[in-house]
Amino acid sequence: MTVLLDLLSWVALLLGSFFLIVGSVGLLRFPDFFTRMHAAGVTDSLGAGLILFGLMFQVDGQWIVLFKLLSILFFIWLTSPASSHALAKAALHHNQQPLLGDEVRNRKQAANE
Amino acid sequence: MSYLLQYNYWIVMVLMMIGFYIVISHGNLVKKLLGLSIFQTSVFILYISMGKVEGGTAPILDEGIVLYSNPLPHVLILTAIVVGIATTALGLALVVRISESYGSIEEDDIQKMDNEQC
Amino acid sequence: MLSQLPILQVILPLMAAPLCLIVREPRLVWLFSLLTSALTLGISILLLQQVLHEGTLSYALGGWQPPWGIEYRIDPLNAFVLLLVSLLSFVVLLAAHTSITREIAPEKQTYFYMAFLLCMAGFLGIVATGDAFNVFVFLEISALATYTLIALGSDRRALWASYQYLIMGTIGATFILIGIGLMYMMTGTLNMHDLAQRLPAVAGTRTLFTAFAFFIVGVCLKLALFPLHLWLPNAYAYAPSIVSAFLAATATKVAIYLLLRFIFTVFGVEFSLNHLPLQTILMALGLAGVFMASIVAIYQQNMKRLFAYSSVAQIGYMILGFSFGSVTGLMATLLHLFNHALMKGALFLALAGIFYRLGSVDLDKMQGLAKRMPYSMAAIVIGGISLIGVPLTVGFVSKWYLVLAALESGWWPLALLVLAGSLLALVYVWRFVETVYFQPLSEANSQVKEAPLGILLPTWLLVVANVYFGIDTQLTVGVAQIAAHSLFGSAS
Amino acid sequence: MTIEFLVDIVLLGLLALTAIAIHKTRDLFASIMLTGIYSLLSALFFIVMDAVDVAFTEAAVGAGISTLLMLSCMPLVKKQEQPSRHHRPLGLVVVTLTGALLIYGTMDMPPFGSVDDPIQQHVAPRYLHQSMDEVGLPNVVTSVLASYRGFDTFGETVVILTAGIGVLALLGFRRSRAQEMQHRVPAMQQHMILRIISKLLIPPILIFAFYVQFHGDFGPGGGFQAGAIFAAAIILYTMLFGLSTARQVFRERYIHLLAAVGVLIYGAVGIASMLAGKNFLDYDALAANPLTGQHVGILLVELGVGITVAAVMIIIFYTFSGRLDKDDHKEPES
Repeated sequence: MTVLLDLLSWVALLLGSFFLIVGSVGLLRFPDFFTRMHAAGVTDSLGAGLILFGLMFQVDGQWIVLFKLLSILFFIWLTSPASSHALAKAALHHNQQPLLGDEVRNRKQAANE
Repeated sequence: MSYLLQYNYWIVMVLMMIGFYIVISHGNLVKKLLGLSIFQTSVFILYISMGKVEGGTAPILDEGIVLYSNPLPHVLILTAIVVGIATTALGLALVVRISESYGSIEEDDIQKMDNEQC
Repeated sequence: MLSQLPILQVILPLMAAPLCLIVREPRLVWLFSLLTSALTLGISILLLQQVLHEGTLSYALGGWQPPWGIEYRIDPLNAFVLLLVSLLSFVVLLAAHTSITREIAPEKQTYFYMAFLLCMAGFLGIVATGDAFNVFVFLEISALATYTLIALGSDRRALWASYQYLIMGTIGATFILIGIGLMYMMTGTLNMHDLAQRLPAVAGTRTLFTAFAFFIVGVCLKLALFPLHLWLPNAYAYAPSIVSAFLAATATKVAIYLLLRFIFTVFGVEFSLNHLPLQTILMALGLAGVFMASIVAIYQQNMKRLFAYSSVAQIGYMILGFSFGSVTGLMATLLHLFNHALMKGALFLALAGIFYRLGSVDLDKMQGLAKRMPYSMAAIVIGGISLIGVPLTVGFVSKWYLVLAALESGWWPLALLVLAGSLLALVYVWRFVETVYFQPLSEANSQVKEAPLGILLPTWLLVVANVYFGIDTQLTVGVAQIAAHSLFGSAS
Repeated sequence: MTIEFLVDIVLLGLLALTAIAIHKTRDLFASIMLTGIYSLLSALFFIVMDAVDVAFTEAAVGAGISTLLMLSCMPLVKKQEQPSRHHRPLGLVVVTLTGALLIYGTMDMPPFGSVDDPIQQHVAPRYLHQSMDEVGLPNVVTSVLASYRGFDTFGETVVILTAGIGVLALLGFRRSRAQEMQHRVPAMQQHMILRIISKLLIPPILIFAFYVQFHGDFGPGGGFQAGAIFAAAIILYTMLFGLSTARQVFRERYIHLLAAVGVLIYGAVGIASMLAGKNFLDYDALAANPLTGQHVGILLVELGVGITVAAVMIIIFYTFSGRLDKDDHKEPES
């Protein structure tokens, strides 16, 4: 039983870390503001979420710790989408338009040349 | 060779000096305050590093723990953090007033305006 | 009750400040602050007596014995400086109401008095405490209050001066924090007395040298020792007049005290002055300060600025005094500490009176003003004479001991330089006398009245003190001697 | 080579990178955010160094409130930093000299993390070994903060009050009645999602503030952190519903009074112990049993700290955003 829990915990932790790294790479590599925001969102909700989830298997009977982890998860899932939302609104407000289809390619070419 | 073990302190010194350099080299008043806050935070790191005991835990007494880190630097730095934010707040208030009455927050501009006034 | 005096001295103004926020009405707040500072003055007189009779007092805050708790440790030196600070604060506050109604908007006056009380409490706290970190905390209380006080000046340059002081002051405080941290690291204690006993064991280490250097540089920034004085002239020139008087009379004195306390008591004369080249450095900087600042002062138009530069020069004398490393030299420093506070207090208060009537303290607006404001002008002249160091004024007493100390140590060229410095003071005072007494009264000033009594009386109180302590030197010299001996005593 | 060592190096490296980035960026907004990140990173470092209380404070005060204050004054100044017109070689010289002195100073420092260091041998052991009998709290940091060195903390509370007074004296102004009555529609009114989320968050934040306030004796926490968190909730409310609404709910006059009351509570505890014949802030005098006295004393002074910190933070935020709201406050400059 403990082995299974440990295994699950590790899988979740590793997956979470993977998403954190993917999110950070995306934040650096994506072409425009909105796609970057999408990448940043992944780190918060999936990355941090999975890591917290993984940690929950390690509580080992200390229910207060589980409660704390759950509340952290709850607050992250509440605040992180809200802040993404606020960011997107602010960007739109300042006339940031998403890059679409050809524009991305054009910009890449321009950058390469 | 034992000097190498002080790596922790060395990096802290470098951090302090970066903060200090920001304060004296930048002309922007807000940036100077940011530099001050970096400088002070780095000094906090120095203090806290001092209190660390290898293998110790946080100084909250509990059964079965024998080694604790030194609580005194922690207390001092708690105090100092609050001093830091108090200074920052007052500094910002000054910057806002300066910006209103000089129309600039650049040291060079303000110095020039003052020289003209004299 | 008597045993509680050391702490009452500090917490009285500290607790009075938040109470002001509840009182609110500026006039009442003024009376309340005045009462507080009068009580503080009374306590400091009692404390001095107590110390002179019974020797060093130690007060354990929270009932925790030092070095585990914070200790207030009052010896003759503290008691002397405490008296100085509370006396000058009281006199300056006497004049505050009249001057402030003219210079600060009514809704800000309450804040002014609060900041004033906090600043005073900060100074008293720095002087009274026997704990190195507690010094830092009270240093910050006084510093934040000082920035506020300076920024209340009516000119926009006051804001800029205050900001510059904030940056310099915070750098200084952070240096002090680094110094204290390193000292703590080497000894494990923060109590000054305990530090003094434990430092000799690590005296040769490079870390302690660094700690010493940071602490001294930090204090010198606060002290405005030449060449770290750049923040001071603007701060004094554009602050409200009453604040200039208060700061000129107390702020730098407290910083000098701190320097003395750490050099003599904590690090010890042996370490500070004999092992390190500090003596030579301080002597050189002190002298450079005297001459450079005096020369710059001669060219100033704004009288507050002029006397601010003169303050930098006088700080030079104080530094010079104790850098001889002898009891006489230290006495000269302590005497000058007190005497300079009296002089600068009188001068800046007189200027506050002039500002009240003219709305400016520019020299070229004061032509022939002696005919209209004879008492204010006479006050400045006597203060100036004292600054030069003419016999029968306090200035003479401190210069006398300074020259004596120089001769005693065999540095007779220095004695001549001190006299030459006085000549420079003569030049800038003469410029003022010439403008005010020997030039015809200008049109614009023909209707000016004498400064209001509310300012004139405190001014003359200090002027009389200037002459009185110049003639009857028993009290000041006596206490300074005891304090100097106690510093050397604690070192050996 | 422990794992701690690795975490140490990575954190310190990140701190250095952040500091350099702050130096390089010309955009003030970005610099402020980077400073917030710097604070947060140092909070992490403090946790590695076992300083949980400090980490908590740094995160709440340094990274939270301080960044917030800087951002709230951003609209009042220019956002872009001008490139400096002349280099300052003198600055570089000064910094190099200072840095060299510091590095020189590390040569004789006691080894990092060793139990034999002077600071682990003198003074501190008493706190660790006897505070349980003398003060009776598990959290040694709280014992030292509020009891052994309680006077420092009193000074600290006064520093905060001083800053509040300073900001008020510089930026405070009297508002006319008409403005008070006029109900403005705050900008946030349009943001439905933000409003709902924040409404959900404010009550837990307040409860958490109280938890931190009263649990400080047993775990990390205490007056400073609780005050900052409490203020954060009120500030969030202010941002949502606009300054004028917030001012009607939490009247400025009362908040000013609270700032004073906090300091007065702290001082009154000290004076009470003086009246009972002991020294200032000697909590033993507050009850028949010294330990009970210590408990009561610490509870009260932490409360005082919390009240003052929260009140001053709110005052400062009100004052900054009050500047932002209206244009008719220009000071007469001569």
